[in-house]
Amino acid sequence: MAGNVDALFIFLVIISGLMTLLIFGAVIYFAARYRHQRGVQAEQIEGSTPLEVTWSIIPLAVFMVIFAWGAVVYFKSRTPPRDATEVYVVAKQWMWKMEHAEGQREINELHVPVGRDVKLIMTSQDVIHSFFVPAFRMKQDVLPGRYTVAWFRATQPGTYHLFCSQYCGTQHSGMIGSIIVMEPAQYEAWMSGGSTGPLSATGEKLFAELGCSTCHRTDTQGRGPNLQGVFGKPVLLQDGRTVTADENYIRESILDPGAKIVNGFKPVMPTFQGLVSEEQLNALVAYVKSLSPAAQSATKTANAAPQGSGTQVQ
Amino acid sequence: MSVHATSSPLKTYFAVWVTLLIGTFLTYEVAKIDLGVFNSAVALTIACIKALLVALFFMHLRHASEKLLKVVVISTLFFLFILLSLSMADYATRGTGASTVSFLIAHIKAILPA
Amino acid sequence: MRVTKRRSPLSDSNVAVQTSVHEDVHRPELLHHFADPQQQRNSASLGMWIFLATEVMFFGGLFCAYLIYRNWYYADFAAASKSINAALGGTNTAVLICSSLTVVLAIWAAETSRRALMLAMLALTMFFGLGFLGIKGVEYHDKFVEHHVPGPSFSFEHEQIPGHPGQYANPQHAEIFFALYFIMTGLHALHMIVGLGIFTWLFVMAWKGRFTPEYHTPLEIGGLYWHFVDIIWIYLFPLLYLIDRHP
Amino acid sequence: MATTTIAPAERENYLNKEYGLGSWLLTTDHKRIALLYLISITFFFFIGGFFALLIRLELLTPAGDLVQADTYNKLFTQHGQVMVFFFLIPSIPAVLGNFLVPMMIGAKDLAFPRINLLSWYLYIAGGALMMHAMLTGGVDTGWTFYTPFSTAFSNTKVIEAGLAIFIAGFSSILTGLNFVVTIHRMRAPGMTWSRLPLFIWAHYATSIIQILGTPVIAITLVLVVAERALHLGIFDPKLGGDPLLFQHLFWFYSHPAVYIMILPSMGVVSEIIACFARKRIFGYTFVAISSLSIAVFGFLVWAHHMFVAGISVYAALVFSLLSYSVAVPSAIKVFNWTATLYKGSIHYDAPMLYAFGFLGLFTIGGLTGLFLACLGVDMHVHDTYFVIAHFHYIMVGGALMGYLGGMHFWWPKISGKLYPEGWARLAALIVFIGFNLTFFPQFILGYLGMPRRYYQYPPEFQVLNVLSTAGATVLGIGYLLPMIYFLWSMRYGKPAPDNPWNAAGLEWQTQSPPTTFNFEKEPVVTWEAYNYDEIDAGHKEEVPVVG
Repeated sequence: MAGNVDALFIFLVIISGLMTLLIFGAVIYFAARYRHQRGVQAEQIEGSTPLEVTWSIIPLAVFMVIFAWGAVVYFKSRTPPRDATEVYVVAKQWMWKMEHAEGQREINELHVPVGRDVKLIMTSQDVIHSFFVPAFRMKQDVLPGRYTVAWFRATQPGTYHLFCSQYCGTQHSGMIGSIIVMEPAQYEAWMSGGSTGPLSATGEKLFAELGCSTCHRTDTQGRGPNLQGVFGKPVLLQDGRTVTADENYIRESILDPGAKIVNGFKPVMPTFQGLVSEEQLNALVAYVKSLSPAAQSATKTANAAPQGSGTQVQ
Repeated sequence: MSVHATSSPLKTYFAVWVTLLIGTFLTYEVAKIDLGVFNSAVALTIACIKALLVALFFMHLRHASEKLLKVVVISTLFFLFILLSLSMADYATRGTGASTVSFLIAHIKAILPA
Repeated sequence: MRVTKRRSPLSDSNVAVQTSVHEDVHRPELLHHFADPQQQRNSASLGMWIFLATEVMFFGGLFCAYLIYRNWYYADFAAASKSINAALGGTNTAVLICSSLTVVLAIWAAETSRRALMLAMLALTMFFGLGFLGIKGVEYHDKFVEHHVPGPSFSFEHEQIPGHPGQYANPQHAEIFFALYFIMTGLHALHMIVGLGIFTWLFVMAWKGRFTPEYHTPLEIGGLYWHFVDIIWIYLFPLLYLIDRHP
Repeated sequence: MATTTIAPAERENYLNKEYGLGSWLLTTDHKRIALLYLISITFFFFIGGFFALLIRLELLTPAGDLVQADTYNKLFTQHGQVMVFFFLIPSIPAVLGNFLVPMMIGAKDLAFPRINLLSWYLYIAGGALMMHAMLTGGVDTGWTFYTPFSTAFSNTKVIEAGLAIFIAGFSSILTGLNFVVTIHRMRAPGMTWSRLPLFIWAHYATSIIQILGTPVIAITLVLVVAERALHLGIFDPKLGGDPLLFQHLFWFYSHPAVYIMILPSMGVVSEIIACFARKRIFGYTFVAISSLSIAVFGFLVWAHHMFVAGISVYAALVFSLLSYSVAVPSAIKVFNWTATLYKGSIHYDAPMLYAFGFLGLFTIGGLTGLFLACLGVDMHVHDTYFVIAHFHYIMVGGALMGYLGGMHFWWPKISGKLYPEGWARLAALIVFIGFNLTFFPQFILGYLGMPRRYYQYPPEFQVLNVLSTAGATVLGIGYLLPMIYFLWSMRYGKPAPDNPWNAAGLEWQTQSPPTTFNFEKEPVVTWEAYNYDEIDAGHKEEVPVVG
C-alpha cells in the first residue's frame, strides 16, 4: 500500500508545486513589474470569460484525475484480500489488544510475517480509537459497538510505529505500539510459542459453554439456524431483506438477536449483551467463520505464505 | 395590506382550515390501514400538502409581493434536503447489515404481486 | 427629502419608483434608519422568514437523526410509537390548525379595523396554544406513569412489535425513540411557550390600539412564527405517532 | 500614498458623540457594536493564543514534561474552541462586517440595530460561560466533541462548553440574518447588486452559511448535552446509538464554518488588492459568484472529515468527488486576484503586504486541501499534523491575514488615526515568516506520521517540532506588534484624512471617523465598484456624498 499512496502523494506534490510556482511567480512578477510609478496609471481590464472558463476547466480536469486515482487507491485499501491472515484487534483506553486467529495474544505489539496480507478485524471497548501505521500508509478508526476492517501487507522486516490517531482521552498519546514484521521463518518460530490454541477453538468451547450449540445444531432440527457454511453468504431475513453474513452481522446477531431474524425461525434467542466480553465475541465470530469453507481455507492457508497476486504493487 | 388584499380572504382562510382538518383526520385514519412502506409515504405526502397550504395561504407566501421570500423558502428546503439525503446516503450504503436500500427493495417486493 | 428612488432590474424590492414620502405624517413606529415604512415592513418580514429558515435547519438536524434511527430500528420504533396516544396527538394537530386560523383572522381583523374581533382572535389563539400545551402535558404524564421517560426508571420490556406476534421490541432502541420523542416535542413545546409570550405581547399592543390597517407588522411577524410552529407539528404528528398503527 | 486633506480635529463622530459606559453598552450604532466586538474578540484571541503558546512549548521536547497530559488535552481543546467559535467566526463579520456593511451599501445602520446589540450580548454570554468552564476545570474533548468520549467518558465541563458554543452560535446566526436583510433591503439608490463591493458579496455568502449551518451545530450540541446529562443513547453505541451520526451533524456545520472564516477574508483581500493595484477586480462577476458557490458547495462536502471513520465506501466516493467542487471557485478567486495585479499600479502599503501574504498562504492551504479531499492520501494524513498545518494555513494564514489586512486598511476610518506604516510593514513581514516557520514543518511531520493531539511523541519528530515552536514565538511577536501600535496610534497617531488610500467605496466618501448615521445625506450611487480609473483620473467631483 505504501507505494501506491506515495506515488499518488508525489503526484499531488508535483501538481500543487507547479500551481504554487505559477501563482507565486505571477504574483511576484506582476508586483515587481507593475509597481507604482509616478505618472503611470493602471490599465483597467474588465475580465475575460474565456480565461475564466479556462482556469475553471483545467483545474477541474486535474482534480478529477486526482479524485479517480485517489478513489482507486482507497477502494483497494478498503477491500481486504480473501485469503488474508486474520487478526482481531480490541482497542480500549489506552491499549491495543491483538489476538491472532491462531490464538496468540499480544498487547500493544503485533507480530506479522513479511509479504503476507494481514486483515484486521477491529472493535473498541469504550471510545473511538484509530489504528494508524504510518509506515504502511494505513489508518482506520476503531469504533465501539461494531467491527471495522483494515488490511496491510508488510514488505520489509522491521519494527514500525503503531499510533492511535483518534483522540481518546488522557493517555491518547500513550496508546502507541509496534508492528513487528518478521521473516517467515522467524515468524513461524514466534507463532509456535505461547498459544492457547486457535481462536476458533476457544470460540467452539464458548459456543458449547454458553449453550449456543443446543439450538444452532449441525442438522436442520435446531431452533436456530444451522451455522455451517453461513459466513460470507447472503442470508434471507424474515422481513424479506437479504444481508450478507459478515463479521458485523454475526456480532449483531449475538448481541441483538431480534434485529435480523433469519427467515423461517422464531425470535427466541436471548441477547448476550453484557454476558460476553469483546474477546469472547471475537472468539465466537472466529468460530462461526471457521464453519465456512472459505474462512477455513483462509485459516489453513495462513501458514502457507501465499505469493503476491501480482496485481498488488508494493 | 394593499399588496395581497383581495375582496375578502375569509373564504380562502376557512377553506384552507377545513382542508387542513380533513387532512389531519385522513392521516389518522389511513395509518390504520396496512399499506406497508406506503403508510409513511401517504402520511408524509399529506403532511407536505398541509404544510404547503399553511405556508401559501396562512403565511401569505402565495401573495408574497416578491420572489425573494420564495427563494428563501426553496433554498432552505434545498439545504435541508442536502443534510438529509447526503447523511442518509452513508447509512443506505454501509455494507454492514441490512442497508436501507435492501430494506426498501424488500418492502416494495412484499407489496408487488408475486 | 428624497423624491425618486431608482433601483436596478436586479433589485429585489418591488419599489420601482417611490414617490414623495411625507415626513410630516406622524409615524412613531418608523425607526430612524429606515427610509420609509415599506422598507421597514419588508425588512421585518424578510428577517422573520430568514429566522424561520434557521429554525428549519434547527429542527432539520433532529429530523435527520430521527429518520436515520427510524430506518435502522423500524420495528422497535413502531412498537414505541404505538405506545403513545395518537388520538391525543391528532387532537393536538387539530387544535394547532384552529389556532392558525385564529391568527390569520386576527390579522384580517387588524387590516379591516375590527378591533374587538382582533382582540378576540388573539385571545382565542392563546387559548388554543394553552390547550395544546395542556394536552401535551397529559401525554407526558402518561409516559411518565408508564416509565417511558428515558433515564434510570425507563422500562420497555416485553412490548410487542406491531405485526410480528411473539417478537419484542429492543428496549434500548425504544429508548432512543423516546429520547428523540421528548426532545422533538419538548423543543416544539418550548417554541409554543415562546409563541404564547409573543402573543401576550401582541395582545397588549392590540389592546393599547397600536395596530392600524396601515401598521400591524408585529402581528404579521408573530403570525409567521406561529404558523411555522404549526408546520413543525404537522410533520411531528405522523412521524412520531403513526409509524405502524394498523391492527 | 498621498494624503490630500487633514481632517479638522473636533468634528462630531460616532466616537465622540456620547461618552460613558452606558453609551457603549446600550448602543445600537453598528460601528460602536463593531468596536465592542473588536475588544471582546481580541481578548479571546489572546486567550487562545496563550493556549497555543503552551501547546508549542510542551511539544518542544518529545517527553511530556511541561504540563500534565490532562492539562495538555484541555489546552488544545480550549485553544480550538476559543479560536474557532470565539475568535475566527466572529472576527471579520462581527468587527469589520458590522462596521462596514452598512457604510459600503450606503445605509444608516444594519436593518435590526437592536438585534445586532443582542447578538453581541449573546456572544458575551457564551464567552462568559466558556470562560467559566475553562476556569473551573476546563474541557478535554477536543474542539470536535466526538462522541461517545464527550458524552460518556470525559469527566470535564463538556455541558458548560457545549452550552457556551450553543449560545455563541445564536450570536452568529443573528449577525448573518442582519447582514442578509440589510444587504437586500437597505442599499442606497443606485447601489445595484452588480455594483456591490466584493466585500459585501463575501459577507452575503458568509451569512448564508451562518443562517443555515449554525442551527445544525446548535441542535447537535443540544443532543450532546442532553445525552450527557440524562444518559440517553442517541450517539452511544453501547445504547444502540451511532457515533458517526454525531460526526455527520457536527461536520455539516463545521466544514462550512471554515468558509464562514475564510469568505469574509476573501472579501477583504478583494478590496485591498483593488485599491493598492488601483484597478477594478479582474472578473468581478466571477469573483462574486464564486463566493456564493463556495457557500453552497461548502455544504456538500462535510464527510471528507470522515473517510476513515467507518462510513460507507460509496458515501466516501461521493463526498470526495463533491469536495473538489469547492476547490474550483477557490481557484477562480486566486487566479482573478493574480490577474488583477497585471498592468496595475501596485503600492506596497501594509494592507497590501497582508493581502500578498494571504494570497501565498491561502494558495498553499487550498492546494493541501486537495490532498485531504483525495481518498487515497487522506487515509494516511488524516488526523495527523498534515491536517493541522492545512487548516492553520486556511484559518490563520488565510482568515487571520485577511483580518489583519482589513484592520490596517480600515483603521484610519475606524479610529480616525493613522497607524505607523513602517512598523506595520515590519509586522506583516514577521507574521508571514513566523507563520510559515510554525506551520510548514507540520506538513512534513504529518506526512511522517505524527498524529494530532499528541502530548508526547517519538523522538525522531523533535527537530521539526522545535522549528515549529520557534516559528510560533516569532508569530506571537508578529501578532503583538499591531496590537501595540494600534493602541499607540489611538493616542499619538496622526489624524486620518477621510480617504487616506484614495480608495473607492462609499465608506471612504464619508468622514473619518464617520458620524452616527454614516452619511450626511443618503448617497446616490452612479458608478461601478472599484472605479479607480475615474478616481485616479481626477474625476473626484463625481462622488458627491459628503455634504
